[in-house]
Amino acid sequence: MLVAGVDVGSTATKAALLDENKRVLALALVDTGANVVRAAERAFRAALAEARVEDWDVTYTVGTGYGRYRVPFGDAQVTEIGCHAKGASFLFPATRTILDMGGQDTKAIRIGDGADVQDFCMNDKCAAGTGRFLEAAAEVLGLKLEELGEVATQSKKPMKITNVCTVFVEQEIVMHLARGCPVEDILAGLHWTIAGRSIGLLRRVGLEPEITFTGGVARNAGVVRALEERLATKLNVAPQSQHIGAIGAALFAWERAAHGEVGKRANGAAPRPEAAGGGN
Amino acid sequence: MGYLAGIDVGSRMTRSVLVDDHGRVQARTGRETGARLEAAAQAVLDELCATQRIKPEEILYVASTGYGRYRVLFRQIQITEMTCHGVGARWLFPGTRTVLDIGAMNSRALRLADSGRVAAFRMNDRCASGAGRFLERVAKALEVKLEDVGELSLRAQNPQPISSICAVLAESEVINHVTAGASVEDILCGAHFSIAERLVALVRQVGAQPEITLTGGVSKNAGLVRALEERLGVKLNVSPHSEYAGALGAALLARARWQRLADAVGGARVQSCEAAREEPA
Amino acid sequence: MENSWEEARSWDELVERCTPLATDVTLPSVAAWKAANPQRKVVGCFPVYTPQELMAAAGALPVSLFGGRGQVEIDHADSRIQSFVCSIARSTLELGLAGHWKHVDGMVVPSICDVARNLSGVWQRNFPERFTFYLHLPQNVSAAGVAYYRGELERLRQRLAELTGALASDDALRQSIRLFNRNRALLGELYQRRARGPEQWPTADLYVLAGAGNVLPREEHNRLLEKALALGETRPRPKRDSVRVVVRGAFCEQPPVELLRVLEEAGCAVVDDDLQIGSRFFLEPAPEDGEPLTSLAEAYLKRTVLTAVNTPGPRSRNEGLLATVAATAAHGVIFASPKFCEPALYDSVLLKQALEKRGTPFTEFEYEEKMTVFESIRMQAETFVESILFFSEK
Amino acid sequence: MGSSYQHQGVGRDRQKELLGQWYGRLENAPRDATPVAYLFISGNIGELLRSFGFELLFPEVNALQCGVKKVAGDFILKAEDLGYSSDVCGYVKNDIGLASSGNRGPFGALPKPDLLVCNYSGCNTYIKWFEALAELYGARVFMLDVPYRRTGAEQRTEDVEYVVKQLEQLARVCAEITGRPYDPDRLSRSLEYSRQAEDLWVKILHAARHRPSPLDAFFEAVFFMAPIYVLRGLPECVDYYRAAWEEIEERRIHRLGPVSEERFRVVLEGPPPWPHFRNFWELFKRWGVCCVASTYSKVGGIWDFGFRHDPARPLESLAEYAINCYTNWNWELRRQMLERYVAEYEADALVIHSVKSCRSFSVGQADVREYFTKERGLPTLFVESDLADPRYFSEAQIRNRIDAFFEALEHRRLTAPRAGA
Repeated sequence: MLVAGVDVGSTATKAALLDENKRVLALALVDTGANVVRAAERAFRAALAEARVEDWDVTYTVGTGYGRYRVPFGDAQVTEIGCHAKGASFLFPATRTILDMGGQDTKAIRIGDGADVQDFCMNDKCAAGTGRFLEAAAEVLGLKLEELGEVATQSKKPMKITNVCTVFVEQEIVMHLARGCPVEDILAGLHWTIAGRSIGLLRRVGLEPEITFTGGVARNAGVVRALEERLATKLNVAPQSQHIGAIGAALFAWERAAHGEVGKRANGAAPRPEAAGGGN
Repeated sequence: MGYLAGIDVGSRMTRSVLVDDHGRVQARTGRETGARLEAAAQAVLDELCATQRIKPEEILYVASTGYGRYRVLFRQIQITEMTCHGVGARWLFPGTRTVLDIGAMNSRALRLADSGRVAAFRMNDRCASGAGRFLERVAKALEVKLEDVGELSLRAQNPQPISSICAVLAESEVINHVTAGASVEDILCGAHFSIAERLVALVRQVGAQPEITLTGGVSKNAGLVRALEERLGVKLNVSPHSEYAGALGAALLARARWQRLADAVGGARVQSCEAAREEPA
Repeated sequence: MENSWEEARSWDELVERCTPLATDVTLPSVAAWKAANPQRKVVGCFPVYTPQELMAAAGALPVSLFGGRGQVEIDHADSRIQSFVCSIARSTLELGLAGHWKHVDGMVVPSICDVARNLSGVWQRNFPERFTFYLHLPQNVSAAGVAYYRGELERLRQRLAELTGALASDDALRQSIRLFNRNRALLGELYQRRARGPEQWPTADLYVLAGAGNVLPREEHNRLLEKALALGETRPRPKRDSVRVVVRGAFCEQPPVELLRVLEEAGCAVVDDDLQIGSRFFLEPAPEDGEPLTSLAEAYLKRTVLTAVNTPGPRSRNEGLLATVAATAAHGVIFASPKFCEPALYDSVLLKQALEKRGTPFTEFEYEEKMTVFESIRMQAETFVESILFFSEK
Repeated sequence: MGSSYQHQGVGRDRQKELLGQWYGRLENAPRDATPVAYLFISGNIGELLRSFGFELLFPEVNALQCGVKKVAGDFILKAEDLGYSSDVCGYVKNDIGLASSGNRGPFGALPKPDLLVCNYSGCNTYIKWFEALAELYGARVFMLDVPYRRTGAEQRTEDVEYVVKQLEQLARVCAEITGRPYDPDRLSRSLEYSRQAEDLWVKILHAARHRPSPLDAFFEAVFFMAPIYVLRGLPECVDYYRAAWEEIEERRIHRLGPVSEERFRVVLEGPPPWPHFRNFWELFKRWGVCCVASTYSKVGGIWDFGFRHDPARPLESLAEYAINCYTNWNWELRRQMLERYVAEYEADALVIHSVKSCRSFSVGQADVREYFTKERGLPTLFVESDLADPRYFSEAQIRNRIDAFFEALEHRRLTAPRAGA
């Protein structure tokens, strides 16, 4: 039995494929781009290809992510919050608090032992201090997103960046550059500012350890360091941090499948050579 | 004959205008600002001199403007964009009472008194500022060229509304529209109207009176002009030189200052005023 | 440490030595005072109109708390104060929650605005063991209002007695009123001299010298101001071309001192302002004899400097501003409102209309105590100066 | 709900009728030479003004109507053109925009004020609001200063006396303007009507204690509450609540409720997002959520803890009422109120709707949230938008939060027994 989770994020769409023992068989990531339906399908297909399986082998698929209302993908939908809780506590069972920083949403989630969501908070109606904020910075500085963290670690004295507005921070950066301020110091300042924004959210749900950091931004060493410094504690960061939502979705799918539910792809929607033997 | 120069060091482009001592425009040049503002300023000045085959010392007086105005090391005085755009717009369209300067990052509205004095002004200092950047992002999201967005938007059948105040979140609205199968033209049209919406608010807040003149880099975008004219219900002045309005205004003000200096009257006053403006720490 | 200003030889040195007093939000000088007077209490006063005469008379040290002045890393308060609320509310709570104000024994919060009013309850919840007093400033200018405010002051006097262990006597209160009147007179003198010669008395410097009074005992601050008045005349200043402006809106949350420097660099000579109004909010000295609480109540309701947060009664804010502009021969008015400060933002609309009618130039911008980039404000200030300097419409 | 019920829909229809008639009286006030007083809903002293023959106009109610009728956005922009910041109260901007574009709204034309009574319980913004209107109309302002209600169970007599003194001043001003003397008997008669209406209103609110609750104490109550705030003291107001009570009784008997299946009972803190009222309600209905108590329905005054207007103590009881509206209570008193609601109405969760416009509501809500989640272990949902400004409502985000919240509640219900075993 195989199960899948697809997480349609604002910038990237992720898919995860698990087997009956909850082992991760494949992970896939594609740019969401303009067409959410296509992105979800492509990510799903990419995961199938990597695991060398067909979609009818997948018993159940759960969709999540901001795109889920516009394109209900898969057999059921669960909110990102539920999926991140699920995924994070699967990878780090001691997780009590989750910080998820994605393209334009930052979430803080508190969970119980059952990965049950006890409390959560999100940034308000603006992209302030989200992944998009870093993208904008990267653009202005002419760097690649994944380079930011590395560069920032070379900073001697971080610049104070007050702007959290993604549009204005560009002006602030341009101004600091014009003043001949080193790029690494500007970046270090940015990371510090972003960390501050998310700490506000984390405090709202209560900073119960362990804290697991998920989402695209979790791959940015600079932000991780800034957060650990300001929180004076280590954070769990998984190599597949960006896929945790998708993995969580797949785990929900696994539960449904375990309860004997069968998704539309599996029960004969597609041609199935050994349909007779199909014992799900 | 004497020359006077205006140098406008903007976030994207650095432009210069050379006028003679009768205030006639003799030359103009422009280039990407890049990272080194001083160099860009020097370069446009040299280009000016080259076009007229004159030496820099033959330029009697230089006024700098734009966000890099303090980085123009050879300036005699620096003057803000707003003052310069006001004067520049007046020169391009003498009937100008209101100026809307749409830059890549900032937009500003000015109301001019009869003398050309800036009587009221407002900068877009809120969410969804940066009309230029916003269009760049939208163009990127729609995978079309920035130069084309204006024209494309004119072909819209049923414009798609964009409600978000945050330029960044507006981007994801754009993406949603694409998902919903809306045409690129309709989305672009919506994007232009959403910018126009905010620019109009800016213009209204200074108590706009006709004629209204557009200046700045984005003023050439036909789609935006159309959207603005529809929202404001008046025709707008747009000149092929409008992105030079800042440098032009600076050059004209340079001339005025130089003449004041020339007349003993007020000379001392002018001197002290310039002394008063040190490079900020 | 707390007397280091005494050794200042020059104006600049005095300003330099006062800067930490005026700007260090962790209040080291107050900690030093507390160490020297372990048995006495420190009472924090939220802006704007707190009757500090009462605390002084009760033997406590009144300290004007003007938020974080951009120096505190907001770590706890973001989770308590929504993003659309002013910075001073946020940073004030932060300083408390982060434990920077352990040496502040109590807090008095006057009813200046909706945020402050609710903040009093929030403060009480987060610091239940500490003295917190919500002070209702009457908005009804009448005998009833005076009587009620006198009652409020009496209640404050009683509560303070619980804190300090001694009830402030009428004589102590009269003494205290005299002391504060002196302080207001000295500040008034400093302001008048600046109005006469703004380049001789830079606003950024006045801001620091007046600011030292937020944390110093009044006796000491009075001596400091006397010294400032003496030193200020002597310092030579370059004559420079500038426009005379009145600054309004900055009475509660305070701008970074850099902002004032930017204004002056841009060519604005500030001739009047409502910065740190806390220390000088009576137009005339409060009557020094007679029943002290009544005299304070009368003074507050009838003779205060009007800001956006107190009711003018029969007086008019518009007339008041126009009169100030005339009296100081100002070329224009700058409305500097703290971001999200509703009272200031409402008020400026009506004041601007009044100035428009008079043909007095004005400009406006918003600031935040935590701002570090002043480019856009510099540009607005320069444009404003240019609009007056370059185009004489006569 | 089918024709088999005789009282259903009465509360809504009759409310529309009454408000329509009231706006009609306002439109004709100039023709009928009826003096008009503007005042605010919170802790209003309408009975006193009506006893002098004033017709009452509540700028907040106009703002609310514009919000619901989706015209607020344009009025707000108009006010921002006049120089009002995008960060100040949307109600104020709506009203200024309305007043400076002919004072004609979806409810018809509005008369100019003969008197502005700034009864500003719990809101300094009211003062700035009426200062602006005074400038606009050149009308006289009476500042009714209502002290904030502080911690301490007992009502402070000096506060009441202070307000009573001011009411006497106000009575003199009214007599001056209308030429009518102050008539205590007339006032007492109308306060008797107030008392009767209040008894019925409280019965309606308390009906939400039943399972399933026969009414939504937020989404429906905000309509049912209108008459008690704007027409209190008039006989038709009493008739209205009698009719509304019958509707609720009928629902209780037939176990009818606002949602087909009541799955979650919540207490709601904060005002509604008027421009998106329906969508907002739908987002909760989808999860079978019923609001069993709310603070916004007490924004004008609080009766469910026993207060009633008292014909025998006219000015005193008006003063006590003025002091005790929700936003004039400090943090601790608000917390106690919510605590009681959660217990008495057996709520599963607390929902806080934080609006940018109203700092009187908003400041302190985060501490409320913190208290209930951390100290009482009560699940609390926090959503932000605005009560008047349509620009601050992002449906996708709010929907996401609401779904995630009730998804989690449901998940916990499923796992709860297992945890117990």
